[in-house]
Amino acid sequence: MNKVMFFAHLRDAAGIDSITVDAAGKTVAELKAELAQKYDLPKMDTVMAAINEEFSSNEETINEGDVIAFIPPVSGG
Amino acid sequence: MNKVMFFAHLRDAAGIDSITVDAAGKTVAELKAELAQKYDLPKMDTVMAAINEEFSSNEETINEGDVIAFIPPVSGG
Amino acid sequence: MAERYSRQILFPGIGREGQEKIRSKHVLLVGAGALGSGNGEILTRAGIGRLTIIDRDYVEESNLQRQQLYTEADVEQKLPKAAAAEKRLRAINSDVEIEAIIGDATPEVLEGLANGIDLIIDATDNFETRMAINDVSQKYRIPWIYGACVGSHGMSFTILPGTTPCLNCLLRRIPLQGLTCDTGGIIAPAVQMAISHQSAEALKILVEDWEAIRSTFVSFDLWRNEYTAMKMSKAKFPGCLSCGEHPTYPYLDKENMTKTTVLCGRDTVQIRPSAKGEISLEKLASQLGSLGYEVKGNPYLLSVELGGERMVIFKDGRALIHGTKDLTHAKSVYQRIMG
Amino acid sequence: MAERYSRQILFPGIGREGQEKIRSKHVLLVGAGALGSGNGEILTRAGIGRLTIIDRDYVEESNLQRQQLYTEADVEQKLPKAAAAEKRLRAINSDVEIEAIIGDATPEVLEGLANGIDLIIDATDNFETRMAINDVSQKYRIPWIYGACVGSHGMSFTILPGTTPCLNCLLRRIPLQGLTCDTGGIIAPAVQMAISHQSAEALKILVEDWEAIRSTFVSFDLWRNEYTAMKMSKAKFPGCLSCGEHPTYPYLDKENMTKTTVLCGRDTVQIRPSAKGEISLEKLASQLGSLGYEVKGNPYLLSVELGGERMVIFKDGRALIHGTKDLTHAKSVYQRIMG
Repeated sequence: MNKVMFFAHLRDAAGIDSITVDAAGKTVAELKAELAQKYDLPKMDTVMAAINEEFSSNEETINEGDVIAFIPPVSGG
Repeated sequence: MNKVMFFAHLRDAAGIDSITVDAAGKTVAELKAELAQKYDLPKMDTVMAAINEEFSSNEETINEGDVIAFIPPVSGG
Repeated sequence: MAERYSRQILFPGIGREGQEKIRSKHVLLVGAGALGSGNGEILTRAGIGRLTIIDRDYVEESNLQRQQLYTEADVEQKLPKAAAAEKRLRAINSDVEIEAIIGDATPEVLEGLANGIDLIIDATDNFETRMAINDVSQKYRIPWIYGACVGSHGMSFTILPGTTPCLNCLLRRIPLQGLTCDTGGIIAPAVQMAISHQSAEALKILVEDWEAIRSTFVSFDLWRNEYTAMKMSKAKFPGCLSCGEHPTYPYLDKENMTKTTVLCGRDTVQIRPSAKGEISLEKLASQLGSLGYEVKGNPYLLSVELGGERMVIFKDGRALIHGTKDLTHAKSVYQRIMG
Repeated sequence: MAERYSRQILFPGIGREGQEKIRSKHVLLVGAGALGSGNGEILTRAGIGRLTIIDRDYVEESNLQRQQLYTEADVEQKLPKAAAAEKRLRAINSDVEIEAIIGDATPEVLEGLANGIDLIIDATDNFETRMAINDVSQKYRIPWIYGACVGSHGMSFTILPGTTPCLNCLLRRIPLQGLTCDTGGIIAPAVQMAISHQSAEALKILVEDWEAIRSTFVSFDLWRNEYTAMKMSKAKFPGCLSCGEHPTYPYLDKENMTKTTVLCGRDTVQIRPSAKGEISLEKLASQLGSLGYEVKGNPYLLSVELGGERMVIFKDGRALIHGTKDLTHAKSVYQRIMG
């Protein structure tokens, strides 16, 4: 299983801090698409993903036990 | 064995970020006294100690494998 | 000079040599809002040689809650931020050469300013300008420091051309919508936390302490008591059009910029964003509505009252700003809502 | 008011109700140096109802590098910091009731100010005053927020009487020597980072969002890219004389305070610190020497030239400040070096 953490306004949108899913074998992009639909999240294509605190591209494949964090880029300044 | 980390000016005084020692069974106060002498550190009696990221008093006993951090209180403002 | 900077010369990371380096450097600060105020003030107090500040906006009442260079008098006089910033920074340190530019930081303007710049600090409120900064940084080999904040949340990342990944490696395109201070709100401590990270990195770059540069992407939330440092060793994208082997610097290209046009005789400006995609009008309506904006709409468009102006926005991100003929102002209004 | 604070009302942690709470609160800010400037400015911009500031010092040239309320004009006029701070804060927000007290924050003065205070923010430069704040906090049930910084390093901890451990639980005594900005140097980003944490906690306390309060002790180093949050669940000391079952509030007792006496006809003030113990004169001499101070000494005492004054310090921490008859100034000079 995999722990998935949401940051910033993604957390408000999902209504939850973190979830546990079985994402082993999926790519980051696939997991994004799945979660976007399930939680009705705003477009996730420019949301940054970290696997085990390491930045990972959309093409990266998730392994069993990996912890995934989704960090939406922030625009305010 | 135990990893001991120094913070702020203690690190400058010790000349090193962290060391490995065998501190199991010793109290925080005993470890402080030992290190103060070995590294010629300034008075350590008001230096705060954390064992595994948890604040610990001088009387606390260190276990095998514990990670100890010494954080000197800072006065500037 | 020794007395004025004595406390930072005492800090071993700077020292007397570092102070002289700071004195010899020229920083370009893009934006004079919340992040621009704080970064500009720290560099001015630190004794930077020369500081160029560019900003397109005027000081407004709602800025005072977090933009530290401005006072009530600046709001009353409706001073441009760049001019008000210059005035305050001169009172703080008359030794610093400050150049204030009132205008839009377009790619063309940024390229024109690049010569002799040692560091660019990002203090803008939109990703289009950040992507242009990113391309200027790569093309002219100038380090830059990304910073942003919204709510109690913020982030920072230091980009060194030839060494670190760049913003285009991370995002690969301009986000169509990013949360802004006008849509997510903002508290001043989050602003200061982003500034702390940006200005610490700035000092490291100015004194050329390359080993001390932070290699991680920092993200924090002060209300939720979170702080994460994301490792970036796998983030560099070899095919990146900004920093890869065959760069084209796409965000310096006019095709990839937001287009603004005055619609004659209608006191209206049309905005056509560079980012392609579809906006969820329903989500935007409920978000803006819950923020207290007056919103009307149908399946094809939304109409939002924004104080002085009315914005009509379409599904593809195109918008009409009614009530102004000022292209720069209209773009500013648009980007404050859309990011 | 709605427009001015609109961006922070938009933030869900504050909202309209939170804004009204902020407006109804009274904060005591102890110190108007680096941390005092930044915390005072954030609270003033945020629309606090009433702010009382106490500080004993004058604005000096070496303050300008990091103390954001002050300008070159304040240095020229040698304004007391409390007065200069009041002037700037009024220009920032004329709706805030600001009370500036020029003087030493002794336990007696602090107790006299406690009535009606909702929160105390620590912006002092010494542990004697912090321990007095800590006892006032416990005796009068007022939350306070510890903050401190030196070099690129800093820390913060929020103390809620009846809930969290207190500073006396953590230190059990006043440190005889703590690193200060005058001995370790300081960079402005570290100041701002400490302020970010203190002011975020301040807003949480003012809007009474007790669940959001940080329970950890934060410590960071911006040059070394470190950030640690120490858990405090085992830190409360049942026998603590400040917050334990039988409190005596030892740091409100005259016996535990630094004693200052003018030595008649000698233009000299004697300082007798409350902290007991022995100083390593050798270490202090080499530290002050490496900082560029002119130091002479023998096994019994050190003599240090400090610009206007000369300080002679003995092994037990007692000192003579030659060149002044001003008790408050002499204590300030002493604590800036000794912490």
